[in-house]
Amino acid sequence: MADRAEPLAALQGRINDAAFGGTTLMTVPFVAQVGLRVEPGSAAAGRVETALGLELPEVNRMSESGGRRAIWLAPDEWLVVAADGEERSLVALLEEAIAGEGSVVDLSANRTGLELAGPDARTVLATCCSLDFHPRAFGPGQCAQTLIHKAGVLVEQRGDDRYLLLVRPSFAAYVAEWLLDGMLGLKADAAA
Amino acid sequence: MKRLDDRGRIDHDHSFEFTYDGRTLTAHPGDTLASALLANGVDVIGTSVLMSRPRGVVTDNVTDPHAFAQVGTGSVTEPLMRMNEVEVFAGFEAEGRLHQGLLPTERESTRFEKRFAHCDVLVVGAGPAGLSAALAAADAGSRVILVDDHPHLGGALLGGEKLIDDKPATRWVADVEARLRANPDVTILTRTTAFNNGDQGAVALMERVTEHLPEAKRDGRALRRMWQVRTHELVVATGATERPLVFADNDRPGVMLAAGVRGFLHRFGLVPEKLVVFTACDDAYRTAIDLAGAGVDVQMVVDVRKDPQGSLIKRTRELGIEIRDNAAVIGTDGDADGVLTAVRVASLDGGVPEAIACDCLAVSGGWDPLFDLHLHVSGGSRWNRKLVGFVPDGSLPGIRVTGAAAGIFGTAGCRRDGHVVGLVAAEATGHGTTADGPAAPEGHDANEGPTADFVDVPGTERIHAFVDQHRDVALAGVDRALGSGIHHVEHVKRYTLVGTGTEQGRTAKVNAGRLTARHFGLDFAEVGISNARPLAQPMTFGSLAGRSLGVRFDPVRTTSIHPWHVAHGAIFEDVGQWKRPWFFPQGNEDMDAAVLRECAAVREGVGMMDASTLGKIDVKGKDAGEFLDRLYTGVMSSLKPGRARYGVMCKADGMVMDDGVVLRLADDHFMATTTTGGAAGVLDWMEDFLQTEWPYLDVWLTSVTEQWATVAVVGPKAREVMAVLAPELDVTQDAFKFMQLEDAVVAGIESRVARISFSGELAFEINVPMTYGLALWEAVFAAGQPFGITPYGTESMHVLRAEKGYFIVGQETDGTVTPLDLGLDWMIADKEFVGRRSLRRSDMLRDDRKQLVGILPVDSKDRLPEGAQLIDSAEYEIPVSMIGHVTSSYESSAMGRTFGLALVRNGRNRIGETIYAPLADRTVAVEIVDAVIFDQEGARRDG
Amino acid sequence: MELDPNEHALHNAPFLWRTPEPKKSYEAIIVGGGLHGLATAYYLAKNHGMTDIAVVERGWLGNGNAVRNTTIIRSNYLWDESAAMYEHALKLWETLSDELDYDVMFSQRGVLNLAHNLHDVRESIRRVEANRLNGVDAEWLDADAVKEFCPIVDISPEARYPVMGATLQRRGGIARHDAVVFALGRAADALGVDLIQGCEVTGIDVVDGRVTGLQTSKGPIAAGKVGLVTAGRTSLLTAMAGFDLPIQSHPLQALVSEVYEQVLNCVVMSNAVHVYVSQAHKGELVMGAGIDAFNSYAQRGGLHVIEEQMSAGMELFPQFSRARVMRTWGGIVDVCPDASPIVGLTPVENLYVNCGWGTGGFKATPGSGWVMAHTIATGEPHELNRPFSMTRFETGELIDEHGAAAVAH
Amino acid sequence: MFEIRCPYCGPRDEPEFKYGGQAHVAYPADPELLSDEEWARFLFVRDNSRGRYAERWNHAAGCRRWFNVIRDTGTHELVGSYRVGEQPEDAR
Ligand SMILES: Cc1cc2nc3c(=O)[nH]c(=O)nc-3n(C[C@H](O)[C@H](O)[C@H](O)COP(=O)(O)OP(=O)(O)OC[C@H]3O[C@@H](n4cnc5c(N)ncnc54)[C@H](O)[C@@H]3O)c2cc1C
Ligand SMILES: NC(=O)c1ccc[n+]([C@@H]2O[C@H](COP(=O)([O-])OP(=O)(O)OC[C@H]3O[C@@H](n4cnc5c(N)ncnc54)[C@H](O)[C@@H]3O)[C@@H](O)[C@H]2O)c1
Ligand SMILES: Cc1cc2nc3c(=O)[nH]c(=O)nc-3n(C[C@H](O)[C@H](O)[C@H](O)COP(=O)(O)O)c2cc1C
Ligand SMILES: [Zn+2]
Repeated sequence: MADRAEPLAALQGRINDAAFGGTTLMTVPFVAQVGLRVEPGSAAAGRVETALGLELPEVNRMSESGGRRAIWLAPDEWLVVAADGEERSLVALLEEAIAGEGSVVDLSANRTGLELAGPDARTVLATCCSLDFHPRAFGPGQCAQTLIHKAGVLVEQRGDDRYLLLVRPSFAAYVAEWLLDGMLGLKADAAA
Repeated sequence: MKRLDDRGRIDHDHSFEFTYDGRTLTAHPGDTLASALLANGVDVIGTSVLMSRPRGVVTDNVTDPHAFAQVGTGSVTEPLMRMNEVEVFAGFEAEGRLHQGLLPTERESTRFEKRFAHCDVLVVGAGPAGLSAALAAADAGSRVILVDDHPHLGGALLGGEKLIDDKPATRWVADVEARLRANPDVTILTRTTAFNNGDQGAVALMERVTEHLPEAKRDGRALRRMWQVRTHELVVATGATERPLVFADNDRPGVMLAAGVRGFLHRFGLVPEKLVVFTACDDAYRTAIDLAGAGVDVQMVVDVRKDPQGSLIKRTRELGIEIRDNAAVIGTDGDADGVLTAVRVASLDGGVPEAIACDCLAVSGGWDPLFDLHLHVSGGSRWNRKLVGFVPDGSLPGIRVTGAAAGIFGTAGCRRDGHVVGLVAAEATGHGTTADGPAAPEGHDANEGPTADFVDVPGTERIHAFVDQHRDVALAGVDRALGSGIHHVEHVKRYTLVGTGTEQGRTAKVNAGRLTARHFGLDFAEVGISNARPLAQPMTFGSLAGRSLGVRFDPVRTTSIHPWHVAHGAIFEDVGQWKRPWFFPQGNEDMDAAVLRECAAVREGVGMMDASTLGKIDVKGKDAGEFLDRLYTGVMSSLKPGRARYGVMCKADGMVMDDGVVLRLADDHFMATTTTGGAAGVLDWMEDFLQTEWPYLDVWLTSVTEQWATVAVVGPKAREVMAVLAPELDVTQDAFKFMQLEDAVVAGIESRVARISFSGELAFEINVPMTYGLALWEAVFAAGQPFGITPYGTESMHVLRAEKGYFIVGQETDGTVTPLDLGLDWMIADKEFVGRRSLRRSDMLRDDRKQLVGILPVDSKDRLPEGAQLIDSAEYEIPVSMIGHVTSSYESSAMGRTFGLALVRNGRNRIGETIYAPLADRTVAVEIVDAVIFDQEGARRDG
Repeated sequence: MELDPNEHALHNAPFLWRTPEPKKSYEAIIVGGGLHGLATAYYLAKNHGMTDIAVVERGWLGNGNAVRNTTIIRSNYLWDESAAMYEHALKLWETLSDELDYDVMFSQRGVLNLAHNLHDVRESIRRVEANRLNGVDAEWLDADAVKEFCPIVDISPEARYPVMGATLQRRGGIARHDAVVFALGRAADALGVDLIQGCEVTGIDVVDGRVTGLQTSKGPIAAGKVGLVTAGRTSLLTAMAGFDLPIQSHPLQALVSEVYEQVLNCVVMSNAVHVYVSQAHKGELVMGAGIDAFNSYAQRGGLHVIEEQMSAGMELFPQFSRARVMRTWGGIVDVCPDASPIVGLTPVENLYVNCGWGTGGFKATPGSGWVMAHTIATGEPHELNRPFSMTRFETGELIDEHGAAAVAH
Repeated sequence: MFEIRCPYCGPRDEPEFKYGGQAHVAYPADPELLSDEEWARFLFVRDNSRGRYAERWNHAAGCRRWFNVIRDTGTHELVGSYRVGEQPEDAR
């Protein structure tokens, strides 16, 4: 197939240059993303879990196994993420598992990823996101759909000080602008 | 004032120069603008707002009614900065402007930041009460944020010589600070003002990050940072503020508040030569004592009370300071500049006034607890007669007021109460255990006597005895208001403007209220004071806007094809947050020329357009068809898989809400498209009905707007282009009909192709995952070259659809237009749908409703402005009855003339008639025609 | 120019109003001592000779939205019914200070409504054209003309939502909220109207479908006719009379800055960026925020609404960066589904209602009082308020002012 | 700025939510049976009382669920939230 466009290509240079004091921002390579809607606790949900080899996580959590992970979006909604190129097989697998009791939609192009990592990652987020990322309130394996100023994002904590933000492509530049600006301010603070 | 080398918290060893009113002055690190001016003998800092009277610094904090300056120059000049808050540095520039500041004339690039923060306990104020509360809560395990607006912690303890545990209070402060700083779950913010308290613990703070530093040392850091704190518990420990007394010429430079005078000594090492103290309470005696201790010649304490008692008074006597009780300062004298040279003191029982020379008069009328943050969320207050001050009344969930802010005026009481409040707050957040004893009651220290309920000196001359010194309101102004029949303090405020100045009458409002009560013989507790409102301190627009400016103000949404549009010179149109290509000018073309060319290309050859912004909703489930039937006016459940149908939906009131094409992908699977602007609203609308009205329907909705990019290939030669792009796909009319869908590989990309037309021409809409949008676009453009393919924008799209009489939501509709008005009777199926009932209301059945029609200006070159109104006759007089308006108006390349769409009363029955558009400069005759003007038979859509 | 509050002390203070206790009964009682209530009472006395009347006010005169609004006055509404009503009011404003012998500081400095996208432009021209044909002064300015008229507006094309033009009503402007309260109250009092403050209506007596009097915090008061002019609290009152209105009460916030030398010579409103701002006579910038979405009687809203306002303001007026928000507050606005008021008869005989002015009733003050007085005095709506009846919600004959001028202040 | 508890995601700041007016007002089962007056009541008349009020919110930036909140319209106290289908007594 033809080449795919990176939604943040135009900002890539600035994203690369934003790093300071071990805190970095990166664009994330393409991944397969599939939207799953199924009644939690139903037989269909059970079949999905078997097919994926992982438990569908509870509220605000992510579960992961064999290179695939399911991210909780809503009481009957998850985003299933897998390696790039797997979207077709994943859709087929899930379609079969739900057997008409729910919905499976390929959303691989519907969101793009940004990863923010490092000692000041939390503070960068605090410049534009109202969630509490203090370790007492949010930790690895946790996720949330929330706002970066006026844009919706799905935030997932991938490890200590490591956050993945999945964003609709048309909002990606906007979200990046906020993160870059937060980093700019903190970089100046760090230098002082 | 004079500087003592061994006093104050400034750095005596270093000094620097700064500029005030064009004069070069010196200051020490640690000086505020106010202290620096006093040290330089700048007694007159400016003139007052109405009477142009000379005014000087009154106190050492932000309640000062005069101490304002215009700071900085050019685009970074800031009006009305608090002289007691502003810290000076080398190169600092300011101008004395006590009112009516100047706004900069250009845009600035200063950085103002914001940050979100969360905690269990937020403590505002770091005096003895706040420090105690913060320590107790932190020790109990709570996440604590402690803020104070000063550079240093300690609050009132910095401005006095108190002892705590037999050591100087500042030692205790340092000790508590060290313990707090050692706790990783404690954040201490100094130079930070809590300025707004909202619901559920949303407290806003403003930190002055680099404001106290010279420009060269700011290094790209923010000047200020607003903190948006969400706290479980808020502890308000903001202390109390002193209020003045009212007497003739009480506004003279040199007349100050007593605690301010004391503060200037302890914080900045500043003292006058000769001091007189004038008070209604014990606390001011501390000023006499402390200044005497610093070697100042304290002439006298004038006390309005009869025979005051207590340890402070005793100590004052012991120091040999004369105390004149039952007496008052009845006037002041000044030099040529108006600066204080003497006060006139008289007994309250009458007698001959005595002049006493002095260069400073320290006044205290008592203390007002400061608890704005409690008032911001509609907290109550009550007058405490004993304290002669307002105290918070009632408690609000999650808010606790402590220390002087709660009317606890003794230091020991403040510490005790703060400690208990800190423990209780921690416990409320699930940390620690119940407090270990009772909190302290409101009131003075046991060794202090009661404050006198005293406002103005009896018999005072009215014109120059000021109640509100900032707004220049004297007793005479209040008299006048009260003489007019009004008696509510809010009316007094609004009549006199008392308390409406930039410091919001901190030193004036209580006195104004008491004068009002006394005038009418009312109980002050009933009369009260005028309403307090946020902000607790004024904050700049820029710092409240933070970084939400320009590109960060509102998202700019673009499709994946956008870079190509930019590279090819597109001019863009804002549609909601989206930027869409409006037209693609070639060479020196203006919009009209470009649009004529683009339209001609589509009608005669082939055009291409980026339609990716249309909303797309994936609708899945056994009941998907039934669900859509309930929302669209038409039937969707009868659609066959692989086919598409146009649909319109109404709001419950029957007015057109949105439209789009619905594709049936499988028995239980649809995709509904929406308008660009309507996408989010339609999904919300669908979810609302699905979740709350029909949760039993088996339907699942997913937004796929951004999953798919859409390129429309439009025009008689579209088939030929498609044949090149998708050799595998049979695009012949028989194989691929209008409103049919096919999965196909187009330009090597797996696509969903639909034959949908918004122009009346043969058209293919190719949908590919958004990431492939640009690749597809480029491939279409390349494949179309032999056929002269022409990219076109939204303007041409609008012309083409208008020629066909297709309406645009938001252009032909405005929330008052039903599907019937648009002539969509054929789309109203015989079944229930949301809004249907509304179409039966009497006003909807009137036959003179405005209906969508086409219009042709009789002069085929005359293009009407969109929005032009329509009337019945060529001759008219204003006001004239309007029968409709032009919703769309263009020049058509296909028809070689201008045309338009309009909503016209009873329009469909008037086809063929001539009506008029009365413009300011001409009246244009137009013929009413069918809305479908071009290709009425629909011959073109199959190519 | 501002009034020197002290200067007048040298003269005799002009008398504003008496403080009467309520009589046992009145021919008519107006509930609500806001501007519309005071204007109603004034015109009842002046135009209809009714002087056995009272205004009962739960707090102090003006304590509702009267003193909380951003004081924008204009009449350039889209629909004929609205334009007629507001233009009638604007004409009355033009002579009000003289008529009441009290300066209400009405300043016809011009009102700009900015357009930021093609949709705005189209709707603006539609409104300008409709206004002109209704005899309401209106002009369309392109971006350069906007800049000329109001030099501090940023019209640069780089702005997130560039200014594409604006409508201008030169006769529009501002007045001093508090002064209007004083002026109307004084005039009504002088004509014999009892202005009774601190008198909250707690019940409405209805006998056989007809109103006979009021229960109040100062005791029962009999009344031949009653007009409810209580803005955001109207639903609470109609509930006492046994019927509902299609009204929701929302917080609407506004703010003032500190006082600056004049920089803004007109009123600027923007729908897309959501700003409306003017500089009051004294020099403070007066700015309205967006409506808080929920309903509330708390007279306050969220700070985030103000923050958004500041960003929006800075987009249009970059030089306001160092202006300071001094005070914010909220009013309770009574919003109708079609953003137009309800003025007229009710299901209860002799009980009349005037409400639903929402975010934009200050400008209507004299016109609203005029037609309400007519309605109360004659028992029939005035020609101007006939379309603004409660029944329009049943027939569907709404006067939907959302579309064209959604910032309705 | 409210902090609203989404019954699914937990407490979040107000800008994540969309307001939906009075709760427990169902779309009429058979609108055609209603008189113009009854239909107008459904379309336009909602409770506008002072005090505890059951209202709808949608967690627009989060799980997109509609739910109900009991809020005091006089004090802004948020008493609790509960899911569609539950009754106010379920508010937590
Ligand atoms: C922030 C804000 C900005 C605005 N900006 C503008 C603008 O720029 N231009 C514009 O034209 N309009 C504006 N408005 C709208 C305008 O303020 C109102 O539409 C108008 O003031 C309402 O009319 P009123 O004076 O009768 O209401 P109010 O002044 O609210 O009067 C109602 C009175 O009824 C009293 N009352 C209520 N219940 C009882 C009871 N039970 N017993 C006795 N008395 C009772 C109240 O205390 C109150 O005094 C704005 C409103 C707000 C809140
Ligand atoms: N004897 C008297 O008459 C009398 C009267 C009042 C106070 N006092 C003395 O004053 C002290 C009061 O102690 P306390 O702890 O209650 O108060 P405090 O005055 O010591 O401390 C309050 C602190 O809060 C700061 N502050 C106020 N508003 C703020 C805001 N919005 N944001 C950030 N910071 C803010 C103040 O600048 C100050 O630093 C005691 O020592 C008491 O004895 C005595
Ligand atoms: C046009 C206008 C100008 C105002 N100017 C000032 C002002 O200069 N100073 C001030 O403190 N308040 C000013 N206010 C706000 C009032 O003090 C007050 O906040 C408002 O009338 C609402 O009343 P409340 O705050 O008591 O609820 C102004 C209000 C309006 C409507
Ligand atoms: Zn949620």
